[in-house]
Amino acid sequence: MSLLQTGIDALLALGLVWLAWRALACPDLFRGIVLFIAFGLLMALAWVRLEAPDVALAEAAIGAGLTGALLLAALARLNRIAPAGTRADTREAWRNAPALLLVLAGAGLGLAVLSLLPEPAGLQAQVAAELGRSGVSNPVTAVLLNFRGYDTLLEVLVLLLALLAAWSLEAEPPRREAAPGPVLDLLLRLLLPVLVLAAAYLLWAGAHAPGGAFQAGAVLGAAGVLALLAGWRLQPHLTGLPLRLAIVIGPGGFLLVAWALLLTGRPLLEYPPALAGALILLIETLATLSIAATLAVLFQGSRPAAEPPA
Amino acid sequence: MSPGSWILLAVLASSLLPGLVIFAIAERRVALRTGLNLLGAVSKLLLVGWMLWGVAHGHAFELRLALLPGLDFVLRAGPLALLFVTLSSALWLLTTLYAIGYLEGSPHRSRFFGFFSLCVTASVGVALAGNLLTFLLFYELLTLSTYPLVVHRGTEAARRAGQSYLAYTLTGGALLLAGTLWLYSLAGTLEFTATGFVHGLVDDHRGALILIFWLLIAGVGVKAALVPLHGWLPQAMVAPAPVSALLHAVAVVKAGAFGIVRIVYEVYGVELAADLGVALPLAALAAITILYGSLRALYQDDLKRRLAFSTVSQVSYIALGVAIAGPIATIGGLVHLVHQGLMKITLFFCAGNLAETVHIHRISEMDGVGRRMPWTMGAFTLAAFGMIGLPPVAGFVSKWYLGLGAMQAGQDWVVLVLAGSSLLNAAYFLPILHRAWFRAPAGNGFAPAVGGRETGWLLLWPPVITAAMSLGAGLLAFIPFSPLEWVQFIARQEFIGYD
Amino acid sequence: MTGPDYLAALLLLAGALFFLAGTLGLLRFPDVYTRLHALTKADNVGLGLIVLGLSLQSGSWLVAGKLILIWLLVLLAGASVSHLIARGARLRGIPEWRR
Amino acid sequence: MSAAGFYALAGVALVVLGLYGLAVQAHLLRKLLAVNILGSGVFLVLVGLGGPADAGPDPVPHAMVITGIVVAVSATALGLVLMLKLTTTSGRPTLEDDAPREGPEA
Amino acid sequence: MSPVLLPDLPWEALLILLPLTGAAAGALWPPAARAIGLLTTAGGLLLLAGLGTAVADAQTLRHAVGGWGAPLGIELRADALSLVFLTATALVGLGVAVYADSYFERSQARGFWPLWLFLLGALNALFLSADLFNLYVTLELMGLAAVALTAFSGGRAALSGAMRYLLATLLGSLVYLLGVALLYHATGTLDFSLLTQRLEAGPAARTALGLMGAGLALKTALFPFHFWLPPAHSSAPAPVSALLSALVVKASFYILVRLWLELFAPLSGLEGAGTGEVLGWLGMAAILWGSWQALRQPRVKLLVAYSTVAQIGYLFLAFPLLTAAGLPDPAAWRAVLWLVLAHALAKAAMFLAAGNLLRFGGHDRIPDLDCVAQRLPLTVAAFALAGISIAGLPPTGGFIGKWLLLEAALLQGRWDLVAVMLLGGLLAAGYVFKVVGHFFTPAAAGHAARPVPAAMEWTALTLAILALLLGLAPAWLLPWLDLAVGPGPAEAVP
Repeated sequence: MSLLQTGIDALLALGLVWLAWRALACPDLFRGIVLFIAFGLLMALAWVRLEAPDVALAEAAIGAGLTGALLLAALARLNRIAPAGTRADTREAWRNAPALLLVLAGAGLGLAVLSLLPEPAGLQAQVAAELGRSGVSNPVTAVLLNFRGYDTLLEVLVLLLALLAAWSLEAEPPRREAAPGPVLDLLLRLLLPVLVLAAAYLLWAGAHAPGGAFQAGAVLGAAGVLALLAGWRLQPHLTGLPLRLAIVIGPGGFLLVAWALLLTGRPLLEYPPALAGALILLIETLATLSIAATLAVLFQGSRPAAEPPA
Repeated sequence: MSPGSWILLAVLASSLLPGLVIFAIAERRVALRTGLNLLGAVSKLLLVGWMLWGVAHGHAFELRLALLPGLDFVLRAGPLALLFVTLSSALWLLTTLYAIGYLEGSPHRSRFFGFFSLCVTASVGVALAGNLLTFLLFYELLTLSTYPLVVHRGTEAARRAGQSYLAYTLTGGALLLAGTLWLYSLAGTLEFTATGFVHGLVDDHRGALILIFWLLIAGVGVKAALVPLHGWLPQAMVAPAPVSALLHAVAVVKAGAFGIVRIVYEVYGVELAADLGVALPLAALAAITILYGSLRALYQDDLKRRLAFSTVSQVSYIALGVAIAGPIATIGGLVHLVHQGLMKITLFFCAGNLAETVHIHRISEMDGVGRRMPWTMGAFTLAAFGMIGLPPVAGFVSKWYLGLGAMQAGQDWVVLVLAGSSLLNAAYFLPILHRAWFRAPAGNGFAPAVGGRETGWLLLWPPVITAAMSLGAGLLAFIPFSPLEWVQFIARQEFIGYD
Repeated sequence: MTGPDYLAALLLLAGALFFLAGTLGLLRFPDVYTRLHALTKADNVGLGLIVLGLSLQSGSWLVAGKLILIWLLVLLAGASVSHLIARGARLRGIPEWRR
Repeated sequence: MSAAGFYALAGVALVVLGLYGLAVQAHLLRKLLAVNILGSGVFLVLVGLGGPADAGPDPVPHAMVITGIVVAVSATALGLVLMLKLTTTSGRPTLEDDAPREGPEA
Repeated sequence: MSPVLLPDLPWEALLILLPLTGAAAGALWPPAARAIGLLTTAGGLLLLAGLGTAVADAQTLRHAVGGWGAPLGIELRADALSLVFLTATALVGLGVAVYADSYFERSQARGFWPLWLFLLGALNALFLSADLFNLYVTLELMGLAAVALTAFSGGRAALSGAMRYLLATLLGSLVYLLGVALLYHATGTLDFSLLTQRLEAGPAARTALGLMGAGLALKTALFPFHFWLPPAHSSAPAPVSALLSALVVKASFYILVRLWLELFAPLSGLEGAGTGEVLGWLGMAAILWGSWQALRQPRVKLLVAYSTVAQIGYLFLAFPLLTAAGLPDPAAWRAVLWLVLAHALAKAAMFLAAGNLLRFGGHDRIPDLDCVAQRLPLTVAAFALAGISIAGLPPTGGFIGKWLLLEAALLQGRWDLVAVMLLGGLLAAGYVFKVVGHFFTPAAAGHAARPVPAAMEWTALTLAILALLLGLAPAWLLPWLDLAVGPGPAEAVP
């Protein structure tokens, strides 16, 4: 490793810590969020440097992009609800007490980390050995959708759960914002096909290259967010069952696959080797749809209007 | 499980099941509730009679169910257990009759009678318990099932009395639990045996055994109202009269006293208790309680409070007899378990009648009440004579044996305590009798009798019967199955060689 | 290094220079409108030069095409976003800077 | 020290920062930011510790981090909704002190 | 067990899939949510029976998800220990589900059922997982579902409690995950059994133990990490409070027990005893502090919530108890599992009863409980019975658990633990009867009483009676617990 690369890594690592510190400490909340988004993008770079391009994509799209959008949207709503509440100078009473303790704990943690660095153990060999039977050639996708597909099943359920939880709270009645003008609309019309194409590409590429359902879903979700920003809304007849179907179909489809495999007498989520690739693609496609729909609806912050009357 | 052991469950069930059913009965279905109550009480008495007969003829009834590894749930009907069981069952029947009359038309009777039955179940369980764990189970159950009766009236005073009752008894229960567990961790068994089961430990764990003894005694001493653990008893007087009767004569206080008997005789054994040097302090504590209770009773104007302090004093006769650790004193103590029960329940029934019929709660209001309620006050007088220890009422028999036993054991000071206590008893009972019989009623007199009777049949008969029983127990002390005879039967088993 | 390599290096350096200038402008210019002005220079020209340099280095028409596509997308997005920011600033009544 | 080591240690620093922010900041949005930074730190440790081994990067932590990122965004979304609703009812985007809750419910 | 009666099904997988599928279906088609919710909850009990018979046969069932097996894949594991927790979940879950069916209004109920099924599925998945990272995902699924349910009623206190809870639970999970990261890189596996073989004492193992222990203790609300519990548990809707107190805090405790019994305590050279001692002290502090606070509370639900803080303390008293060989004392752990079951049933009953009181009188201020003894006799009975079990008085499950734990502590001469347990029992009796006493007294002002559906009273009472019956059946149930904590894992290490 060259000195230059070491320098970049060190700078990046320091930059991450500095940005995080600024994001937490700067007095203006809006600036804090923007810094946090920048932090997320830097994280994505760090993932690239750590040879984790899949994570980098996910971080950029979800960690920085959508989380940032969610935070900004929330801040905007907060401004409406409690204009005075966006001041960030409020602090807990015991502001300085834990600092020393935390630094000590951090030092201990650092030492433990250093003790592991020389010879960390991992599962590279096992993944490589079984990759051929997994149905995909991107090892991360193989782990996510096959070797540890059960985690992923629970994870898409977590996303669904978050949405249901948000819906059960009904934070505020939806309100129509001023249309942001024709430029955004035009941009959206130009960009939407590109985004859909990009999502489809990420989804497809996930089998053999960096990408996959989460990244694709996030990109598609971002398209939804843009559309919402441009003032587009779902047709009322689509906000009921069709929307719920779009949201549930990812986890639901995954669950159905699990049931079907269980009914054929296999263990939970054991794909027949011949079908593994196809099943993974099916699950990922459905998951992409649901992830996108869920993220976009979460961004909107409230249940789309025209629920079927109770 | 031997076939005869089912009877033990049946004895428990005869009050438990009616109790549970009564909870579910609508308030207005008086006949059904009364029927169930009486059916349970009578069948319990019959079952107990059967067991008495069997035990007298050398049968042993035992029931053993696995509860914890190495520890069983054990019910065993020996002579000692049956002494208490018989007392409880007989007095339960009478108290039930009395309560039916006393609470006529008052609210929440289903709740009351349900807990009443549970309470008796628990005290019968306390009596029949074959090991310390089973004893502990029923002992705590007794606490819990009595609580709703103490707070039954639902007034703020009742609530406070209930809190105080629980604070005392549950703390006692915790101490009992600690002692029991400690003993179990040392001995590996908790089975009651005629001469105690801890002999083997005395060499290695002498200090621990002494500590455990006091833990256990403190645990049961709370219910037995040993000074200074007696504070709850006078407060609990806010409860209705049948509950007081239950607390003082049928169940709670008796369970505590009975616990002392069990611990001294069947956990430690009298010899070991004397050897450990714990018997004498216990006797002294009992003596102090006797005198203290009597002294406090002197200064109470509230009739029920005076009776309550009298109980504090009288129950310690049992502990005293047990702690003196001689066979004759034991007879005196044990027989007082029955005699005190009969006499004290009479007194409480009478106090209840006064309160219920002519609304008298204070001794200073009792002037001339003997003329208005001759039968009630007659019963009261008889029981009070018994308490003082005048022959031929039952109390005399107890005191006689206690004094005799103390002298036999070389503890002459006890006689002084007995004499002093009797004087004090006289000092707080005779003025009541004087007021009732020899003073003229104040003011407008009492509420007139209805229908020519001084009060309802159900209120009148129970005290009269128990008064008659107190007299009978004294007069006929030497016929078979009299309390004294039965206690001597017990003593023959506890003290090898006594006859 | 061959001729195209030198050219690519030159283009990349020039691009970096634009980025540097744009960043300086972002930090030093007095108001939102002028800052936007500086930023778009960096985004559009700077990125264009870098994309050109990289395309020369890529040695494949496909990759070069992808790179140029990225540039076009950034142009589109950058222009729209700059417009939106400026519009938002106007709607909020933020005044232009005057000396 | 390898490059991965930098990131692992940076991860530790982020964890400490996140904890500090969570403890010290009262504004709920800040607390959520702190949780996210804490999470990023944990993820960095998770991958950074693996380091660039000879056998290539270990994909299992990568998959775990992707899962973690999705969980984090879900939790953040829920947290934001909760914060907004809480602010609507109480008027302040902070948690109240414990003191008023001890008294009887108003 | 006879294969004729029960076919050899993948019970573990079904126990997880059924509620989660129900949740998704309920979200898709809200009008059917109620039926789906009740049916799947009840179905869980049947599946559990199947799993129970299978575990009785094989002791430990392993299910390699995806067919890969550890270390590459995730494994599910069902043994007696998981069965204890699953049983508590199924019983309490069913009771609460029936209760909730009457508790929530129709429009609300549609939102409730999917969230509840998520929680149920997450709990089942958690108790069956043998993979450290998978446990993290289940923890998050459970935590978010629990937070959502806490905030469900939408009141100010509930929202504030839920927010605090969310932050605490996220922090706990992330700290736990950090420990997982260390363990993974120290051993190259996430599977419990493989970790048992591979983990060696060292700074990484020690730090991981500290991190995971701290994270899970936070989620379990062990003193002094309990700050989030009373506001959340007291402000949530009654059925949710019951779930949170009875089950959710037990889930993180379950992971802690697994880690302790199988990974860390047997690891020689880790000074496991020191950690155990610390946890024991915190447990004692929790008992005293929680009970004392409960005694001071003016409202029933707050009181019951603080009681949970105290009762959690009991569960930690087994950590310092070690055998002569320095291994965890099976007798103590058996007692703790017993307490877990007893507390789950009793605490659920208490919260449900408190919910009835709240609905009946419109408030739950203790001094103003207006003569409820005669108006809500079943609720009062449920509260009292459950309270007796919580206070560890006979003849209840709580008593047996306390007896077993006291016995274990006494045999090791731990008088400090004994004293705290006895004192805690008295304080518990104090706060229980503080409430019960007011059931009998009339309040100063009359209240407009609102009827309480019979199902709500009966479910509370049924759970309380189950807690009581637990006290009568120890001989029957103890062998199961012995299987769960017995010599097994600790001595399996060479």
